[in-house]
Amino acid sequence: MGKLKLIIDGIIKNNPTFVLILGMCPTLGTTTSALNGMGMGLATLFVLVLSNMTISAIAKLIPEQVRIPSYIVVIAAFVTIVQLLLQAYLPSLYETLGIFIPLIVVNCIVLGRAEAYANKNSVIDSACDGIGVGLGFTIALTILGFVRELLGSGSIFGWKFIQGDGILAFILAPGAFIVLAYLIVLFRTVTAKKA
Amino acid sequence: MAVKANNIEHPGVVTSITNEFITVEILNKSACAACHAKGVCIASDESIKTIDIPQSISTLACDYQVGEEVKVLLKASLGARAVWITSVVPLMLLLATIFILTKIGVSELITGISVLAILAFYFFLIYLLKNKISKDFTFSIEKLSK
Amino acid sequence: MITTIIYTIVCLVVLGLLFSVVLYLVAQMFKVEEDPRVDIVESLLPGANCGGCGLAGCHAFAEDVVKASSIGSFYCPVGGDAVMEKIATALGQEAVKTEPRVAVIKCHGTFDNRAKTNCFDGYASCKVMASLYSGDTGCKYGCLGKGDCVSVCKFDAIHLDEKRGIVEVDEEKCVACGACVKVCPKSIIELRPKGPKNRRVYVSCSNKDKGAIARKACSVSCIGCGKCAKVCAFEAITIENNLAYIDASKCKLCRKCIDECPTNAIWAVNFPLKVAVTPNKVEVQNPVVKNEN
Amino acid sequence: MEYIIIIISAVFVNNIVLSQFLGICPFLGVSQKVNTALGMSAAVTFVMALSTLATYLLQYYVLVPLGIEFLQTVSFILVIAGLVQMVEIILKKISPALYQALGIFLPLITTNCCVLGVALLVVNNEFTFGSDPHMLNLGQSVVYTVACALGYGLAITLFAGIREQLDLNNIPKVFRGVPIALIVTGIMAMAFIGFAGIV
Amino acid sequence: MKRTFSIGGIHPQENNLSREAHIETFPVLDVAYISMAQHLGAPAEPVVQKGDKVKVGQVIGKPTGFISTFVHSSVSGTVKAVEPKGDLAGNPVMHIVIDVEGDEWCEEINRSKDIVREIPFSSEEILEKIKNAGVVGLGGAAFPTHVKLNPPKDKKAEYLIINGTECEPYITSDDRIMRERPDEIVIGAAIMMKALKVDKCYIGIEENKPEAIVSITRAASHYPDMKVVALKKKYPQGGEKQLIAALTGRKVPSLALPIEVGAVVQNVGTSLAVYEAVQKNKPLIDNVVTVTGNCVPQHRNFLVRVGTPFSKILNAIGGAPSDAAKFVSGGPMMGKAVANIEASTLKATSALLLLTEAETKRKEEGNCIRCGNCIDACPMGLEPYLLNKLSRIGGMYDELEKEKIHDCIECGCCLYSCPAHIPLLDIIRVSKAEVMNIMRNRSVKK
Amino acid sequence: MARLLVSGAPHLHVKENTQSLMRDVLIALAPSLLVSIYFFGFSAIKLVLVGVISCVLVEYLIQKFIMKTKVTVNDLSATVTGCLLALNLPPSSPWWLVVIGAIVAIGIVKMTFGGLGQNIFNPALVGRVFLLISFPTLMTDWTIPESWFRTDVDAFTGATPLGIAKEGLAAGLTLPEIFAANEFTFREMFFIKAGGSVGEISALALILGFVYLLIRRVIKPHIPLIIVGTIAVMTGIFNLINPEIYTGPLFNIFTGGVLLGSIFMATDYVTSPMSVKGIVIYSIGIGVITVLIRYFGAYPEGISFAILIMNTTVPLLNKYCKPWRYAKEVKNG
Amino acid sequence: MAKESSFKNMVITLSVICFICSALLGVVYSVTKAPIEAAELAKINNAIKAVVPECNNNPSEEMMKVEGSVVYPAKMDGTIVGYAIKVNTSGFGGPIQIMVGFKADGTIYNTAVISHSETPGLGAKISDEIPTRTQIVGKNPAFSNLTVTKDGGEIDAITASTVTSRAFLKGVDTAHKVFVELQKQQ
Ligand SMILES: Cc1cc2nc3c(=O)[nH]c(=O)nc-3n(C[C@H](O)[C@H](O)[C@H](O)COP(=O)(O)O)c2cc1C
Ligand SMILES: Cc1cc2nc3c(=O)[nH]c(=O)nc-3n(C[C@H](O)[C@H](O)[C@H](O)COP(=O)(O)O)c2cc1C
Ligand SMILES: Cc1cc2nc3c(=O)[nH]c(=O)nc-3n(C[C@H](O)[C@H](O)[C@H](O)COP(=O)(O)O)c2cc1C
Ligand SMILES: Cc1cc2nc3c(=O)[nH]c(=O)nc-3n(C[C@H](O)[C@H](O)[C@H](O)CO)c2cc1C
Ligand code: SF4
Ligand code: SF4
Ligand code: SF4
Ligand code: SF4
Ligand code: FES
Repeated sequence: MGKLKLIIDGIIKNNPTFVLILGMCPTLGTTTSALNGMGMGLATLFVLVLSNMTISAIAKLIPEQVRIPSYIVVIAAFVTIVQLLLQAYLPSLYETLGIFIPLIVVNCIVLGRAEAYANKNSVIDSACDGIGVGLGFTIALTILGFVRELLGSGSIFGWKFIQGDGILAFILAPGAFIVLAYLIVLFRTVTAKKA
Repeated sequence: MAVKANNIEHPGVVTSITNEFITVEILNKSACAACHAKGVCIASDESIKTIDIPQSISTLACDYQVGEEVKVLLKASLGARAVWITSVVPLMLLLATIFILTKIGVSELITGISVLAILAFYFFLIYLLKNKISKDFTFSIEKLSK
Repeated sequence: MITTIIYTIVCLVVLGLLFSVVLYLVAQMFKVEEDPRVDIVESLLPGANCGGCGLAGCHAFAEDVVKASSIGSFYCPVGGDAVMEKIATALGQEAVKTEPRVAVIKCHGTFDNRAKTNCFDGYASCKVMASLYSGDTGCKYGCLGKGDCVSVCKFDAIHLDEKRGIVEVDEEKCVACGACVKVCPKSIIELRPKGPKNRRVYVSCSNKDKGAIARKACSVSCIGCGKCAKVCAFEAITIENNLAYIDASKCKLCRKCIDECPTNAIWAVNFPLKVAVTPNKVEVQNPVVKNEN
Repeated sequence: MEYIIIIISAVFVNNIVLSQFLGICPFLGVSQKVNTALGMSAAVTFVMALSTLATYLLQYYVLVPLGIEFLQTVSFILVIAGLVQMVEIILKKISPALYQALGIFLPLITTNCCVLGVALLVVNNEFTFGSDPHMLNLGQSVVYTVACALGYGLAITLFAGIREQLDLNNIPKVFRGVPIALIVTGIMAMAFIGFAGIV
Repeated sequence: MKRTFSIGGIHPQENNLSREAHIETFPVLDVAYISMAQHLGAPAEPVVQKGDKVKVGQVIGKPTGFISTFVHSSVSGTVKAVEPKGDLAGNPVMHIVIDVEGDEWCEEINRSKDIVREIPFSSEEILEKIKNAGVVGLGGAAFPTHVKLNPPKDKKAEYLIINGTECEPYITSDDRIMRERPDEIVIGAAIMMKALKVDKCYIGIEENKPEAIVSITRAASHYPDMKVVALKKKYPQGGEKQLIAALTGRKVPSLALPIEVGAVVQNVGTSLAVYEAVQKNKPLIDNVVTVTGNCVPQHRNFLVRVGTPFSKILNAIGGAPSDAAKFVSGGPMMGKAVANIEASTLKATSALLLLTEAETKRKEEGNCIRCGNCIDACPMGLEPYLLNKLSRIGGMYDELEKEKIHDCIECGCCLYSCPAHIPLLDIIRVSKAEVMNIMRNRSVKK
Repeated sequence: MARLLVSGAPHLHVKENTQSLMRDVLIALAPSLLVSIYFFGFSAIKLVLVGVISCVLVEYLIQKFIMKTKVTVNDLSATVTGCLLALNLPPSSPWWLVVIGAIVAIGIVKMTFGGLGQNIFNPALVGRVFLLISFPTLMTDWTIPESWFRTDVDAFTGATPLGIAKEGLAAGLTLPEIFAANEFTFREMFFIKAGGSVGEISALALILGFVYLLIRRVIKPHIPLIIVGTIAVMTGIFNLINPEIYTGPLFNIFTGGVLLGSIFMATDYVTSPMSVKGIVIYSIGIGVITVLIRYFGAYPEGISFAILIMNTTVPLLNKYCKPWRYAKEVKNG
Repeated sequence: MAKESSFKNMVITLSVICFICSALLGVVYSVTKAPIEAAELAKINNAIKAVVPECNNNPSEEMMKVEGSVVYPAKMDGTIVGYAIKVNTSGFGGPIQIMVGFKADGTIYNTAVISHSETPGLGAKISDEIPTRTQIVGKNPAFSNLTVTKDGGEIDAITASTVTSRAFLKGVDTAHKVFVELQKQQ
């Protein structure tokens, strides 16, 4: 049960996008469609889980002063692995996500979880935390992508249900900011009511 | 009256008082200090820095106690000048060097290395001027008004 | 392929080496001593950032508590003793007990009790009103009823009764932060010990006028007649400037004074109805009791 | 001329915050006063220029010759992080007074997406000025970086001004903080679209 | 183009209904209530007791500090009580209550109407006489005149400015005295010039008082150093800093007194009081009070003894009209609303204005639409909308100080001109007091 | 006696209120509205009605049901926004376009900031720009709907002069060639011009509105005059340099939304600077950016963007451009 | 918690971590190298296949450079049936890379967009099957005016994206010039 709660906390109470407001660049930059958002989310999830596990395993061995750089190297290595794998097996996704894949390295979520959670907890717990937060991120990106795609191009996961264009502003930069703002407000009101 | 309008203030705590200096510790809030993500984000490490304030008529050691909270004041124009000396001028140097060297056809590697060398030289100059600078950059402290 | 791997390794290890040297130097330069206890203390605090402690918010409080040699002079009114105890344990110190307190309004000049003599037409703020004139009733000392205290209370503990024209404190919600005390231009609010079982006796009036004038202005004013002081066996009541004051530390809650007061200016709250000598009076005076009816 | 094009493009048309989505977290989170925003932009500009210089050299004189471009991400972040730390040590060493003044005046300069992001953009993207697309050379790279940083400075300074004004206003509760900041940024992005096509 | 000050200012409707009403002497009272807080600064201390007999002009209160002055009895009779009574705001202030018996004046007072031109006194003697007569500024602030006429040694006064602008709508008491007693005013000015040892004097009068301009110009023709200047109509031209700017173009710096630019400003009424004090030995015991308002059937200018209850004045015009909702002591822009009509007039009371609810009731406050009217109106170049916003947040004292809230002269132009009807000045006034307090504490500490 | 009213001074106040100011703006817009009704007939009426109703309704619903605050739609500010939004759209816009614009203008740009007076950006303009980037086709479709009053519909080409010039230049023509092919006459542009948004059809009507606003002292003349002046000077210089590709001052002032924008939208109290110094910088900025976008940008028309861009600088202008003050401190005073 | 820092253990730890990570990366890189190259090749090949008539050679192996552009000849049993010509052009948001396939007679067989950075929803439609692209199929640039209608040509632009459409057609034009050059060389 504890593990499940860890995961759910990551999705709701510590939702990186709607609550902690972290990792905004990929959140805004890659969510022109639900699929792109989901792809980015999953890539981050992958890095997050692996780096969380690795870091929780080696945390005890690392001297205080090189803590952060060591984490960075570990994370960067996993990011590069994701990069290579995507390039090899999902080249089109790799191209759409572009620069935001390598930027996972500096995504505050990944380092933040390493700092705040993984280096103090067991490997399994860290993995669950990674899964939870990663899922939270993925879900948020997918929703954001979904809304923007729906309004902006009038399609759902690439399936076009109206003729012609949607409200283009939503897939351009301004739409990203505005939709995210309203999603955060929505999330706040919904969770506030529950609490 | 009202000389304070153009100062930057920063809270600090007096950590030691000697015949010459009052040492104040300031909490250097990182950019993230005000940020919602603070606490999850690495960059938000707060580091503590100390500042030595020379005793003078306006800041008499006897007025202060170790542990007392004070405001550290710096003239706003000095803050801006510090930014000039540490960022804007070296940036200009960097750009100028690159331009000149590329214009006269030096290879990029050498250009890059010379830029670094020139910057090193610049900072060495500053190092030589260190005393003059520290004379200009004086801080003062003031008791909290409350 | 092997060369690539070797290059990779060499390149990264060199970078790593360089970086660790840099970091070593950094470590030598700044001995960062972020006191971890600050975070611990901050996590214990309620996080209301209300400033009730007199500091700039919860973080400032935590910093200062950790830095100080003893927590004796610190008190978080919101968290109360429970939190202070936790902080003390976290810092390995003894907590100092403070008696729980609550805000009381020393005025009961409702519309019924005190007639309006004029009508304030400016910005609805006690501060503004008090800066212009003494008030819109004959009483120069009473509640102005514009609710500055209401808007300053972070805990929604104080409310303006629109129908009666004065403010009332919800003692369940009040954490005795004292914000309202500071803001009231008429100095009507006092933080008083909650008292055993929340029972307390106090004078709900601030009028310093002579008896006749005070009485004319408000039917429940303290007229400074001194009867209560005389009847009090514990010397808890003093009269100054035509106004009685009950010292909570001396008051034994016998409530003799209540019967004695000719204007019903003394209040006793949270006493069981039956025991009260003049039940009607207590009932009328006590908003909490009234709610139960 | 190409420098002017690079600058206008990076500052106005493809502003890194408003249209490239880089460095959003500090942009939103650091609710600064206007004059610190200005100081911070200057400092960030220098750091970014230095970082690009270093990563450019790393890319073209180490990674490419050795055929290990895939190490970009790891090596760039290491170099950038190291550089930033080094600037600080040097400052501290050469003039404690300057260092202290900066410490009071500016918040710590942090590395974030935009430093790494721009370093990566510079070496990975092709740019077109008039004729065929090509990679930026050293001079252009640095100018591009500086322009990006200026764009960041412009956006964050305007934004800091707006924030200061919003602090005086009565924003509905649920919108306070990040949501209103996002909406402001969104509308700023909309306004900046007007520059589209200028270069 | 007539002269005026350059920044800010407004043009409220004039409504000088009482300008043709001659000054009438108000009937003798039966009871006078004389306040001890008649002037700016420390209140006077009573020197009579219950039961004492007093004459008109006898000292009944003595100064208690540097900025303070004497209070004289305005009636003759027996002291009935020395006790706190509500002032017009309802706040308790020490009063001397006198049961009036006859109208017996102190002997040294010269009650003849003759005009005495020679000034045989030295500067010091003049100041002494002014102080003993309890003269205060009648321009509104009631600042003890002898203090103002005695600038600090390191500041040199260059010229005297006589303030005959009377820029507020409705009030006509200064207009009337300028028309009816120009010679006395001019001699008063000459006395003050002598006291200040200056040889230049400007008399500023707004162009809507042509008769006053004519009569004062005629009276001043005896004195070559006096110059009467007609000014364009604009509120608040009567404010010291504005008047100095209009007349001399000099700008009194922030936080400084007029003497900083060499000016001393005195009201025409003050000038008259100085004349009477110095030439006639008459203390300041009466002054002209305009009683007017659109709802008032008769508009009057009364010469009223200090200590007359407002209710008595109302009786004299046949009682307050039923639609009068607000009684204002002073003009509509700066005057104080009377909360207690049993309060009595002070030395500097210049008018009793009756306004109907329709005229004066504040309209419902809306959101600030940033129209900038308040900024355009502010004669001190402040941004009232910003001061309002900063004040409402609370605790922004540093910012308020940076925005120069302490420069506000409380002229009310901002509140007057705001289309959103935001109670700007209500809020600014309170914050200003707080900021000034903080500044004062700070300078004391230094 | 009735209870005494008491308050701080002053005891008198101006008669104007927010509503009367807004009403004046509406009156000032009336001439343009009438001209466009004459020119476009029912569609002009329809657009304005839909704009006004939807803006007012959005504001009402948000205040009543979401924010649960006092409903202040009768201050008419939403009506002005709705009216200006509609006047800024092409006459052939479908009604739902206006509704979307209204939701953006009032819902996003005005109410989230706390309602009247608190917004940073001009609501009607953000509404328009949002539509412009969202529906580029519809928003640049200048076909003229049928009118009751005119029968010579075909005589008007629809496309805006600015658009024609821009397209022509893009296709490699020179200005003289374009002007020769399309008869733009000054007279036509001044009285009733071919093509353009609903409200910008007649310069004369807009100027009438301007004069009315000046007489009623609703706005100060600075902003419109400086904007138009800046545009005139800048385009004058460019036109002198190369008349083949840079259009001249008259053409630039009387085409597109310069007049509508500078008289009615750049002057919006809420989103323009407070001090005269600020206003000068703001207006020059708008002029310069407008010309830059028109000459070099992707859009033929730049004033909407220019105003929005300068809106972002307003807080800074307010901060650094203070009114003149008696501010000099006295030493040790 | 973490260990105390000393110069030695700092350097060692970081080096070891770098060593392990780089080794890991090296391995992953060697494993993915082939698939990545294959993916890139497949992309080109798919594009070529889409734009030239059926052939039985492997055009990407016979790639050549003409006038700075890359040309892939398509041969059926050794005779040239067409060319796939890769050209760069500059669109609204940056460079656009397209592949234009010509039949041997110079008519356009098909086109493909390899990469672009146009605005989603506007110029980005260029990579879909849209009139701007379908209209030119089967036409010979030598005989048709392949410019957008606004510029007097016969091709409909993508709505509200004339810039992109122009860029695309300019690319086609460039490719045709290369094609003409090729013809001359033979
Ligand atoms: C806003 C404002 C308006 C004033 N209007 C007048 C006026 O109309 N007439 C006048 O004599 N004094 C007016 N005063 C007072 C003058 O500033 C100044 O105090 C007075 O003229 C000094 O003379 P006194 O000391 O003799 O009163 C006004 C003050 C302020 C702040
Ligand atoms: C604390 C204080 C000290 C003053 N000292 C002097 C002074 O030394 N000399 C002087 O000419 N006026 C002095 N003034 C008077 C003011 O300049 C001014 O005339 C007075 O406040 C009335 O101005 P008003 O009627 O414009 O409001 C002083 C005022 C105050 C409040
Ligand atoms: C944010 C933005 C993105 C745009 N993206 C493109 C684009 O990718 N391709 C394009 O041809 N036009 C694009 N445009 C539109 C052109 O600027 C403009 O429509 C062009 O000048 C041609 O107009 P037309 O196609 O309606 O004739 C964009 C405009 C904006 C504001
Ligand atoms: C002179 C004047 C111009 C205005 N211009 C606009 C405008 O361009 N756009 C708009 O939405 N509202 C305008 N308004 C109405 C109002 O100020 C606007 O709705 C506020 O921005 C909403 O907070 C104007 C009002 C006035 C008095
Ligand atoms: S208690 Fe004080 S602050 Fe509260 S409403 Fe009454 S007067 Fe105002
Ligand atoms: S009622 Fe007063 S003391 Fe109690 S919580 Fe509220 S503000 Fe604090
Ligand atoms: S009352 Fe103060 S802020 Fe308002 S206009 Fe007058 S001087 Fe300016
Ligand atoms: S006059 Fe009123 S509405 Fe206009 S800016 Fe000033 S406070 Fe705001
Ligand atoms: S700054 Fe880019 S993700 Fe946080």
